Amino acid sequence: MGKTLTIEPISRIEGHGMITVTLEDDGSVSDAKFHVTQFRGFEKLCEGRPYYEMPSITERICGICPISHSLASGKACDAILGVHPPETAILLRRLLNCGEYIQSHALSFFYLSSPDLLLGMDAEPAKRNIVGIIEAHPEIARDGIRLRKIGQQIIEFISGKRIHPAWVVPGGVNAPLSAEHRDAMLQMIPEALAIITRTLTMFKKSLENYREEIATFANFPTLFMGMVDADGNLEHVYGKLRIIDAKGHIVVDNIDPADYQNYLGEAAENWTYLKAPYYKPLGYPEGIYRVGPAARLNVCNGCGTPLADQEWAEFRSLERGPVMSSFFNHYARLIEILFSIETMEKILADPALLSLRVRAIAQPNFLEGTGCVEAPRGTLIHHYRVDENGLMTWANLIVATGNNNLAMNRGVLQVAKRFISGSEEISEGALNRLEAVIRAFDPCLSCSTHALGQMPLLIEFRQVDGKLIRTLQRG
Amino acid sequence: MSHHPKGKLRTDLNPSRLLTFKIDDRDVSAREDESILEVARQNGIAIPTLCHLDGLSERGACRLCIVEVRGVAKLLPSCVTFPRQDMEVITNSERVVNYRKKILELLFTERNHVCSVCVSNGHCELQNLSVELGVTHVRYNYLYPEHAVDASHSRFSVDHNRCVLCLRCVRVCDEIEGAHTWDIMGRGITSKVITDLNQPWGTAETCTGCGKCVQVCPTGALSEKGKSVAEMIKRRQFLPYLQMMRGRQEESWQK
Amino acid sequence: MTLNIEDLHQIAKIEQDTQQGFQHRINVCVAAGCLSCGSGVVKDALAREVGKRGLDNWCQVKGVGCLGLCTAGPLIALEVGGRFYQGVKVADVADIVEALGASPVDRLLYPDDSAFFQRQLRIVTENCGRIDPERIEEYIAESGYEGLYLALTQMTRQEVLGQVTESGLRGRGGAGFPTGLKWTTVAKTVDSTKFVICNADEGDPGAFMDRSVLESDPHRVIEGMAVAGYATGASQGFIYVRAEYPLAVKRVRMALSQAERMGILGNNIFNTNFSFNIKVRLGAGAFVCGEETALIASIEGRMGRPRPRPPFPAEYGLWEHPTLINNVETFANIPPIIRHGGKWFAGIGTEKSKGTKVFALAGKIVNTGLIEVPMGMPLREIVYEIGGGIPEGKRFKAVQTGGPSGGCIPQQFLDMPVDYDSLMQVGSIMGSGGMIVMDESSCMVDVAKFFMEFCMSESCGKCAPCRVGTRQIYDILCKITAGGATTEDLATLEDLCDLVKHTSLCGLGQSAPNPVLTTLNYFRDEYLAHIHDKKCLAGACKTAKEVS
Amino acid sequence: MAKIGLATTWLDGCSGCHMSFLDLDEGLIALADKVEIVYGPLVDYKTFPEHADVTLVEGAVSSEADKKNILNIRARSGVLVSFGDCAVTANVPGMRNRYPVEAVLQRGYVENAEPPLAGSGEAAFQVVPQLCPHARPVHEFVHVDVFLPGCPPPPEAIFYLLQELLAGRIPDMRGRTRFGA
Amino acid sequence: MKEESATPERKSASAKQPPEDHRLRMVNRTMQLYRNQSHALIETLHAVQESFGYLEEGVLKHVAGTLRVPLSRVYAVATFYHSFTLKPPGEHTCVICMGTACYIGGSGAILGDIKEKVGIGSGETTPDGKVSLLVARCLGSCGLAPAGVFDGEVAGKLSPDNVIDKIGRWR
Repeated sequence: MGKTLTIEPISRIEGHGMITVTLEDDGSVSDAKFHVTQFRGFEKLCEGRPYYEMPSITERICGICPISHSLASGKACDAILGVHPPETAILLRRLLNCGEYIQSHALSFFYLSSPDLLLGMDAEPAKRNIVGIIEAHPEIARDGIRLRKIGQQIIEFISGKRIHPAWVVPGGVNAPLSAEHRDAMLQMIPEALAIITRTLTMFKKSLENYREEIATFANFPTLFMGMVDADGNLEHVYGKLRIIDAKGHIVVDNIDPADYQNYLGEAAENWTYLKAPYYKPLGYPEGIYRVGPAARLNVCNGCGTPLADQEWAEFRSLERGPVMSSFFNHYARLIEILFSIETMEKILADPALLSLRVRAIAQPNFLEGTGCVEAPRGTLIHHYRVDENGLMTWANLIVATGNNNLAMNRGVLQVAKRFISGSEEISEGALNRLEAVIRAFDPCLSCSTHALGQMPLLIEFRQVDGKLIRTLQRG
Repeated sequence: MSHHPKGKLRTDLNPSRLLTFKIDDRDVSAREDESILEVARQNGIAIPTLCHLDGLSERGACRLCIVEVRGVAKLLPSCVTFPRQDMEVITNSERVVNYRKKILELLFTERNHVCSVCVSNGHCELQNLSVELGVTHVRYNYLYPEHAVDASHSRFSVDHNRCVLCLRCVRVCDEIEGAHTWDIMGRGITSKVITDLNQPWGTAETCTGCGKCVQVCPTGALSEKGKSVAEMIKRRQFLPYLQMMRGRQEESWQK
Repeated sequence: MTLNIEDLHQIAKIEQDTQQGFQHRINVCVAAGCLSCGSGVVKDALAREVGKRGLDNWCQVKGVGCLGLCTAGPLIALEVGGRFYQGVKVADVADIVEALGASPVDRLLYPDDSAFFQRQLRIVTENCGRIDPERIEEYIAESGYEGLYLALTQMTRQEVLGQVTESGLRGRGGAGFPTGLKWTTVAKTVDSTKFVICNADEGDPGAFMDRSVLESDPHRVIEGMAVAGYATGASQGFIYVRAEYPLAVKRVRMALSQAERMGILGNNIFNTNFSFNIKVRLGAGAFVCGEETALIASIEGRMGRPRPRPPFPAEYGLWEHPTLINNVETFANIPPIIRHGGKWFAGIGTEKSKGTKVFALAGKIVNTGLIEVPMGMPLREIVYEIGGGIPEGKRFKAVQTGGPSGGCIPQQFLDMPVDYDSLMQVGSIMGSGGMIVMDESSCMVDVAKFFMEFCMSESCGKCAPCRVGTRQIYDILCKITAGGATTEDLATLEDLCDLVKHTSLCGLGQSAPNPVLTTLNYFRDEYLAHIHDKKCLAGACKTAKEVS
Repeated sequence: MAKIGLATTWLDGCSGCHMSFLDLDEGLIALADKVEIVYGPLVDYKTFPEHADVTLVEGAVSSEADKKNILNIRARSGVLVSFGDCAVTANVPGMRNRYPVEAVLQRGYVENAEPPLAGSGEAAFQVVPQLCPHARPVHEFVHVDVFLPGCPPPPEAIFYLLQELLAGRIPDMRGRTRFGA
Repeated sequence: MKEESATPERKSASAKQPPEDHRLRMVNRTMQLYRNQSHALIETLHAVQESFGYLEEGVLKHVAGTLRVPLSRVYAVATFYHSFTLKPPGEHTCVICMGTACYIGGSGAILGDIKEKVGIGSGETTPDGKVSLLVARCLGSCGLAPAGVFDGEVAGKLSPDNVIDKIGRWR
């Protein structure tokens, strides 16, 4: 008689999810699913709103990567206007994005995942959190807090507000940068570089300890997608999309994000509010692909900044082809922080940065527009249609985490099969690993469902017909 | 067209007569035809208002400017109440302050105000009043009515979700611009401001496109198109100026 | 043509003689209530029957205004012998004519000793059901327009004001403001143009006094207005009447043109230098237009939105001129006051509420209809004697007076005298005269909800507390009746009622919470039953619990 | 001095308020001495404790699960704080209230999906919680002790709130934050 | 809280109703009676409603122009008062009184039944255009509660059954 095991909520992720594992009579795993349990309906609720509110409305999809949403949205609005923002606006948008990458990746690594990495997957749950890190590794905790703060401060210097700043606008940005703020940012760079260098060294040293996880955290062949610049280097804001296969061969390159619908489909299932995008030519669900930090490092030819390029080379030497295990997202995240600090340094040196011309004014010239950026968690696409008056008639959002939905589900199954078997006694560590694989993707469920939420964890054993046999509660 | 009682036919008010009375225990003096609100403001005493705007006729409708007058059971709207000799006015008793808060909260429930994504965020009179009055939440249930944005005008848009029915737009259009493009349809909770025959603003033949309505609107209901969130800062310096200049022109025509 | 008193008397004499010429007079009620039961057909059939039998000179059949007992329609009064026939059908006509002068048709007979008629005192409705409202001569035959003649020819304006003041008459439209004081205020204003408005926009759902008076005796109102015009110095009057009362509109228009033709309205009335004209303005379905300033706005062709007072219309009214506004019943009281003197009127009623009051008695009561009683009559007498008590052996629960602005009066106040101040004391108001009786099957929360729905949709929307507050109160009442409310909701409800009452711009909003407040006061257990037990004690509401 | 037990939770919100809490930055380290986080997205407890001295609730009440949760949380919390605009006003999640749930799901899972969801609307979803017709503020469901509006509330306001609560006072948040801050 | 949208056949009206339209004659006469003064607006709208059965948009423009009242003001007045309707009525009209006496007498249940069995609420017309339902605040026929008006004829002592029956005979 089959049973189902439920883990809910998945904690230390940005969002609200649940895992169910279906067990055969002998206790072996037959299926595992990652459910996203809330939904907010941004694609509908923006209907009837003026397009120029969209950057601020969609910012509210996520409190962690609001900048990515406002950038994607701003770019979609640029397309509706049919304008190129002034050079300075583009510099500023990219600079803002650097701030976000630093804070968001710092959050993911230090606040959410470092408890697993530093205290161990099997550590006591009560300690397995940032407070536990503050107590056990105060210097690392402090580094994490500092680094995230630097990211948030950069955002604040540029846009005036750390979270939901309403600063990206159609045609550019809403205010220029002051010299004073630029200098303040310049001053933060050395500290940021020092922290990330320390952390990279520490992390690389500890890789040894995670053999099991590396082997099972979604370690399987898939396609990878990410944005690259004209030279094929890593790019987060202004670039084109590239898809490679599990061998590392380029499947498609130079995809104009506006054409995304030719390549990506989104499937809906009735057991989750998170849709499952797939690579269209391969169909559903065979068109499984991954996005995010590791995927980006997999698809690009290099980073294009000196320190990050060194780290990139080291990262890519982990495997012959693309790095397969999603566990390495943690690693890639640190490299991207380094890349962002270097990029920021470059932009801050640009004399055009302080120009007052930061906004192209226009009326809508097109009734449709698509904007795409790399959010910290992966490719983010905003696609809008407006009516003659500029009111939204339709929107489609493909969020970073959604892209990884199929891979996360397969990853959960992989971990379940490896760590759960036979007996009904399921170890704490096994349960935590089920969540940790999800954590490795750093899913932003507020983005993906455009929602968040939490429920107590229940492990439910159910017959195949759904009848509840037994409930275990953990906490 | 609002029939303002301060009109010339008000026979019981004598503009030349000066009187003294008390506002919040302070002795003040005023002309008989100055409203309590005007006198209070001249004396640096703030009374919250929403439908009142210097340069437009009074409606006495938002009820936020209510004050107590010693010896009078009813609360009186200070914008349309005139002082009498030795009157004692209290503008900030707990009673009136509580009522003001509740009225403001009712206004928040009436339409769909989402401050965070509003063009007027940070520059909104409704929002400012909530700060001024210490409203940190709305105790009544939100009504969530269905309202749309009309963006058919080439330069402006009206978002009925943010309208508080102060009718400043109606008044400025009628009294200052003289077009009377705006009015209010329906009644009660279903009231809504309209242009011409409740048609898309862009098709309203009477609209001169002057934009005065946009500038006097206290919230983000009326805004300039293309202004993003928090960017709509209203400019109203023209209003007292125009009111004065229109008066002057009238004189010169009569010559 | 200008009339003098001799002419008036002459007209009256001729009319009286004609009437006396008939041995029998059959008065058929042709007010809206009976008409809708088919009294028009009955009247025609009677006339035909009389004609067929060649009795035209012996028996008169005429349509008259409201006899009051609307439940019993179509109602017929035989003036000789004072009998009433109820529920008359065309088939009964032959029997009725046959029985004239003989013993009555027992099966149709309404017990004429019924307290319904005995206990009433008719001043305003003295002619209702007696005269043909479509003939001015009949009004004149009942001393009609004599008061106006007296006022114009033998009294100064001051004397007229004095008589009205002395009568102690208070406005019958709702708040009971002293009429003499209102008239005097308008009279004192210095303006060459003043107006008199008759508010006949009876919007209270459950009241039809004004309709009845206008349908049954329109000239009385015209006379009252003309007297008011003289006393206040106005030369133009308006009757603002509901478009929903087509019969009343028709009869008022007819009466106006008759009066104009006779020179009772127009220039130099009764050869004096007083001129007065009256125009009819149709309301268009807005309860709020009962409010003076809204009514004025409506006559000016605008939306009926009230404005803050002061200034009051008495100083600053229609087209910015001083304006006197009284309702139908108030004006209808004027002619007898002028004829008999203010002192006479002041002798009727109680110390602070003089005269009589017309009520529209309806709801769960045996005799529904229109009644007029002296002020101060105990409520019990009205309900149980005039009204005949509660039908079907059910238990009395409450009386609602004052419509949406009034309140529900419970059992314990049944012996209370009905006058302005007593009603006010128990939380209700006199209002225009709606009196709805409720029995045990009425849920008081549901009744409160009914009135709140009314106020919500009749709110003009100008001031925020009334516009939004009434909707919020209504929503909570719905939640309560549906069995989904909590005690916190009840607290919010009371809080909102207080807010709307004290901060609304006009009387509509200020009094809108009254039905809720009085029911909360006297029938709190019913609210609590809905909230705690999810149960409607009266069995009227479908709470969630009962539905499932 | 015993630490106070702080729980944080999110319903229908974007996590921005939690991020603003993290924006206390180094303040967090100081706070760790006085506050124990007994529940929340940053820690690994899976069930809400029997008692939390202070609970910060982010987000609007939007699904049947949210409703169930908030009642449970209220029962087990000392001071319940409505944390941010979504909790206080329903904010952006409330913008969906203009449309029927059916239409909202239709857009997401039928119009914008390929293959679309079989069946239609809400009924088609089996494992996930049902959506309420409206996303509504927390205090429309349970009693709330302190309101902390803002989108998100500024870290200074959060800091002040915690300081006051630590001092045993119910904070007066007037003037420290506002709707849409 | 559905908004009353501008009627779709916006342009057709004025073209379709040349001033010599016989239905306009009464409207014009009413306005002349008041010497085209603006305060005749409500009276004129009554006349329009009587001649046309509803307030036709083209006619509203004509009235606005003649009385020199702003268009928006005309629309405001037309929608403020319950007596006016901007939609053509159905072939037959059923008015149910919701005065207090009628409500106490059960007119609420009658409305509920009509909604359930005929599918129309107050102010609505059946899709076949046969029947319009209106609600009156008080017909003043409280003695006959619950009362209604069926194509101009007042009927008293209504019950859900006999109302549904009456409406059924129209369809």
